[in-house]
Amino acid sequence: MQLAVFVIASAMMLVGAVGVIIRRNPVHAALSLVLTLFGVAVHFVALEAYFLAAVQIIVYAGAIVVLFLFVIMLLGVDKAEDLKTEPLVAQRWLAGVAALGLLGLLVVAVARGADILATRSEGLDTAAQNAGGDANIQQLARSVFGDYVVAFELTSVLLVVAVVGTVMLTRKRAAGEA
Amino acid sequence: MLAASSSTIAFPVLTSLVAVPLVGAALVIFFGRARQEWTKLTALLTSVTTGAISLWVLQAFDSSDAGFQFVSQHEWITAWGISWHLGIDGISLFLVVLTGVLFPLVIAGVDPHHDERPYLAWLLVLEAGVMGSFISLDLFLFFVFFEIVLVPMYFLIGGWGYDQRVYAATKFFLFTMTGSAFLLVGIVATALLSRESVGSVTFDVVALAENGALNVTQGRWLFVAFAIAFAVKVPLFPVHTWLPDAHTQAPTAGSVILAGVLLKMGTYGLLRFGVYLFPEASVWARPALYTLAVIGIIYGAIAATMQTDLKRLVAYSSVAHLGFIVLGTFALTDQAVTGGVMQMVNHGVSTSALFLLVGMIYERRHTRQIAELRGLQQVAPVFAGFFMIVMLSSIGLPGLNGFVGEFLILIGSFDTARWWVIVATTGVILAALYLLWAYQRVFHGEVDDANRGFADLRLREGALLLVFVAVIGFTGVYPKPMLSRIEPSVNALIEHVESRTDYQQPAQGEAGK
Amino acid sequence: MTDLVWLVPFLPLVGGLTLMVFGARIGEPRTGWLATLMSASSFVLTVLVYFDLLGMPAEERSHVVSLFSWIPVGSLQIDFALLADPLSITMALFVTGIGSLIHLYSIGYMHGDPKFSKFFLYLNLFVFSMLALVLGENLVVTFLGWEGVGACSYFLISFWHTRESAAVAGKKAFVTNRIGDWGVMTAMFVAFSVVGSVSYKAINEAAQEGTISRSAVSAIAILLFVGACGKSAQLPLYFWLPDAMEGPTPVSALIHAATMVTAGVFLMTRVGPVLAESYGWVPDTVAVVGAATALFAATIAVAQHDIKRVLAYSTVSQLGFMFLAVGSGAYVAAMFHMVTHSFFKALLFLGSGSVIHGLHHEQDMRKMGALRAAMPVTALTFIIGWLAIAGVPPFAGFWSKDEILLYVYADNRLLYAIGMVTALLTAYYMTRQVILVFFGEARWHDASGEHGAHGDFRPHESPKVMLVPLVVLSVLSVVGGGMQLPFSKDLHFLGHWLEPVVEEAERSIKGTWADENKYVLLGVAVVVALAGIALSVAAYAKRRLPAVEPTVLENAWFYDATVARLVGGPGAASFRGVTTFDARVVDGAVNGAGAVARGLGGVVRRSQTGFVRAYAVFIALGAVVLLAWFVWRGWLA
Amino acid sequence: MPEPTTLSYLVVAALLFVVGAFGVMVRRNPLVMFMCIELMLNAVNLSFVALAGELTDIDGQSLVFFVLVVAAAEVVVGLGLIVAIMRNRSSLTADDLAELKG
Repeated sequence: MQLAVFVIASAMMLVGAVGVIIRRNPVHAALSLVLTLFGVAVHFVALEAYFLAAVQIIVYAGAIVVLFLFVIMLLGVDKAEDLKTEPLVAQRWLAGVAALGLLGLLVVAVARGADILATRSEGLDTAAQNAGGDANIQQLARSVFGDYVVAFELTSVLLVVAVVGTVMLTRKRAAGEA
Repeated sequence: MLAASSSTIAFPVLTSLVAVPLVGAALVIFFGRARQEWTKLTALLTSVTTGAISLWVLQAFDSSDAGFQFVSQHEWITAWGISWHLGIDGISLFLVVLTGVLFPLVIAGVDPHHDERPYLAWLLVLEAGVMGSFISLDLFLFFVFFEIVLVPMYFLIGGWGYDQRVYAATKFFLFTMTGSAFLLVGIVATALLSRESVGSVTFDVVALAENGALNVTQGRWLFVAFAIAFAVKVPLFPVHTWLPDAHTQAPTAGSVILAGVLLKMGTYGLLRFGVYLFPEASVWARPALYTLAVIGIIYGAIAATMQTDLKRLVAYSSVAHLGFIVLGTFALTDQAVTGGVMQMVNHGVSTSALFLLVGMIYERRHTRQIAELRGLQQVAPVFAGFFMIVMLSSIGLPGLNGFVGEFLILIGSFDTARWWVIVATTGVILAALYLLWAYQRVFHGEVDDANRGFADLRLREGALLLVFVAVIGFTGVYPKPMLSRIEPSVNALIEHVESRTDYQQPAQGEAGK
Repeated sequence: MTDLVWLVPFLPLVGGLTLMVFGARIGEPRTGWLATLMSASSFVLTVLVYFDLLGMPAEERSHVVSLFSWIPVGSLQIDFALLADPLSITMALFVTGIGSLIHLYSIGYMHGDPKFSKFFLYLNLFVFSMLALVLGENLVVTFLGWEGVGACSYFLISFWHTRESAAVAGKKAFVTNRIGDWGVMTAMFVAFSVVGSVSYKAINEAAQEGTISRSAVSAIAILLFVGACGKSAQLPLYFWLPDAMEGPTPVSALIHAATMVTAGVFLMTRVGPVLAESYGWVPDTVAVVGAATALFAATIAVAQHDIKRVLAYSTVSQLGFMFLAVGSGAYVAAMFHMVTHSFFKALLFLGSGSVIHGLHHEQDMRKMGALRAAMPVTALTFIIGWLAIAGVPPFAGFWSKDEILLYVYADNRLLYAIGMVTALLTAYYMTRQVILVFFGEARWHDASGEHGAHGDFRPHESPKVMLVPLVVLSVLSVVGGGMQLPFSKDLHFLGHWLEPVVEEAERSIKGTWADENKYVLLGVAVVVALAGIALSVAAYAKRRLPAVEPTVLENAWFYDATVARLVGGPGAASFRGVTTFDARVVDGAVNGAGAVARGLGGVVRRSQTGFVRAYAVFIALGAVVLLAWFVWRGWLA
Repeated sequence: MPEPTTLSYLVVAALLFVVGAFGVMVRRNPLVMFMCIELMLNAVNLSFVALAGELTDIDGQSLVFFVLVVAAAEVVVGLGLIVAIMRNRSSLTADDLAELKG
């Protein structure tokens, strides 16, 4: 059962990801992104990170992607991008090398790390065993509002700055003001 | 954080020496915009205040005390043993006074051609930096001030200089920064390597010098790092080439400050940090430094002789004069080191005055080329008279200040650096050659049409120069008050070296009396 | 009274400083009178001190007046101290005396010069410096005066600085003197190093007591002699003095004949014990250099046309005589000759100045002649000076020159012969000068065309203010020999007076052939002098002999020209080489480093395409490399 | 049926990350590039969560929370920039913005 969920979620996720990079129309790319985000959310549920799964859906799929779509509509840049040509010399070639190298090395690193992981813990669902359903949210709350409260408060500042900054950036300037 | 600790007197005199000009700079920048007409007055008042404080220090200085006086020490970065530690002794006293007096004179006597406000602010920041460098007793603090000085100087040269100002400013900055890199490494390494012997990590100069026990190899490497930084600043051959460019391109005030006090940060650093922190290495490195110093003396003088630009000529003469100071510093005898310290001040006074005079020539004629000037003595006899007095001081005529320092350096160094001294003394001949030759070409001869309109000294210029000439005359005739304040500290320093190495100051005339 | 000896140099200093500040306001001629007054008061004071010292027992005639501690550092304690003893007071007497006369003379000579008051400022400062030089208790105070007179000499030589030649001559004098100063400074260093003091007393005592090594003593002596060569214009550093004649004539008289140039002789006398205790080659060197200079300069004087240059070379030659005496150990004779020489040479210079003044600044003797009638007083006094320098008894120069030659004979016959030849030449060229200027036919009518601007051109006698000094000096030139007559020991007034300071050389020659036959030598000297005069008369007055004036002598053996060529050629080239080296190699390395950095930057900057995606690829590749490194390291572990 | 292990989650995350990185490198539309960055962030989030479970340490999940917030802020600013730039230009690809060319 878990394997099935894993395989389906991974497939959603990767298909969406590939969709993002190969769809020429940005609207389509954004919709593919939603697919990926859902896949990731499913993985989160499987990993018993219920709160993050919810946030993933609400914030990412709900807010961020909508924002993307808004901007696309607002600017009218939904023209298809020509993916056949590549103006930068050797860009794709190098990108491929980098991507494949990255992938190979990451997989090797993960594989080598497997033994270490095995020695450190018995299984995947230990957290769930200890606490059960709601426990995840409680633990997360204790961590975020306890250990990391300063960082948490700083994120609020960050968000405010981001919002104010964006408003300043995008507002229409009055004539003569530069 | 800044808890008052071992401050010996209630009013933080030395801190105020740094703080007052900084406050002045802030006032000039922030309030000068609204009140243009007060800008200069503000700058002048703050620099005069600083000067007055420095003179008060001079008056209150206890000449019988060889140690640091007016010490002010506050914790700053406790984890690294960095403190706000200021103090003054006979070695730094007159440099502080020189700085305190020179700045108001320059601010009062020389006007910039444009943008008065930032110009004055930079000058005041410069004053704070220079003051801080001379009174810091914490390596870290010293480094901060030492570096701060670069910034205003860079902008003064680059912003108010002459045709090639950007090239000169960049060259000055890069040269000094390169030296500073060595200095920073040296400072950090000194603090860390002395951790064992001192007990904790500290940047305190006194603690490091008195308790630090570096082994021979460490001491020598670190000394070399310090020496490179200061050699650039002095400047010693072969890292001197920034000086002629910087001097020539800087505005008059910049040249005056550069020659008057900035170069002394190098020689002062060699003495305060080089010799004091690394006695063994200083004794070890003496032959090399003597050689560089003597090369500087002869080489600078020869190069000065062939210059066609008056400012460059004076700049090269600085290379020669500072060679004498370095020679004296490392000769490590009472007379030589005292003479070296005194010569720092003397050179500051007479070379500043020379730059002022050359600046005045430029103001009138818009050229510094010797070939374009002629017969000025005929049309401006008073100007020529002042130039002559200052020049003779620079040549080292007995009875004027230059002689006392030079003579003490040479006579004191004779026992420890005999052959170098014999060669260095020929520099005295060359000094007469290049200065008199320049004087002859500029002031003598029949005046031509281009120079006929050369105006004689104005009242303000005369008053300014009179201060310099008075100092030149007084210290030349009666240097004792100065010497008696410098000597105890120098003596203590040499004893410090003697107690830590097998070097012993030679006793004169043992065969005699 | 001796305690007030500090007033002696102080008064002229005050005069000088007053003139420096208020000179322009006081104006001509009061500045001249003020300066003269200062110098004269100083002379009076010196006379008082002289009598004070005279009243003391001989061995107590040495009085140190310490004014203040000048340069005290550790073991080096230099006081600003003056020493009043027979030697210094002798010097001070004739410095202030002749100085005052020349001040007086200058009031007339400089009349109308726009820089009148400045002239007296320099003159007063000069007298101060010269007094500091002779009265100094230690080498450093002397050095103060030594450099001070050098500087004043520089100011005064280039007094008419709009003339290029005057400016060059002044600089040349100062720089050449500085070469000598190198010696004096180094001597001070050695003295401090081995004696621990720079006072004359300590150095002389250390030398006499043998507490310092003989090589050190010799080093001090020879180094001081280097200084003396510079200041007293001896070979090889003599060449500045003839050029120094560019200065106004009173300056030539005061500085370049009577006082400053004798400073070297004074210094060697002052440290006589040091010279005596050095290795034998040191005094020998002094004597040989002196003799060589005497002869060398005398030959040149024979062919000069400029009235002042003749006297200048003559001064060099006479100074050579003094060094010859010092080198032979005859300090008293040297001092004696110094004093008499200052009388008659000042007289001759002032006389020539009077002639130049009368001829509206004509200095070429070929354009003079028969001035005896137009300027009777000048002519008469000049003739007295001529007789004195030529060595005709009983004029002053005869006695002093004879005294020197006596000791030289005892010391070395070859040097005596050189001295005799010089004496012959001296008589010859001085007679030539007197004939060319005052006798024969008047050649100055030809010159009147060149002086059209002056209007009616007639040689005229100088004003009284100029003639009084001439008369006083000519009297001194006549009777000056009286201070040291060879006939009896009782007549050695100068010798006795200097006795406490300078040992009379009498003892060293006692019983030699020279001592016993000194009247024979005296006779020889008279014959030689008369022979010189006769030769000159035959050549220039009677025209029986051809006038020998070869070009090589006229050009001073091309010595000056050679030096000038060396300095201007290889010297300047090497200086230029160093400067080029500085600009190309040292600074070139710096700029080269900058250029290399810039070049590298030019290469590297191409990677900065500005395309975000390209940067992304760089980042990714960097990540690959980093990751590879981690993985590889993990493999090793 | 075998259970999916942490290892498999990490491999999938690596795949997602590489796809995102490749996208940033080859796509020219800045909006799509932003999306690709989101893909990479998601890949990292996934591995954080997986490892949090493996190591029974809730901090892994806390970090994801912060990453989410920062990602949101970044998108806001990034999109704001794009809007500001697009005002003056009709069309835009990342290659048109080469002002930093050395």
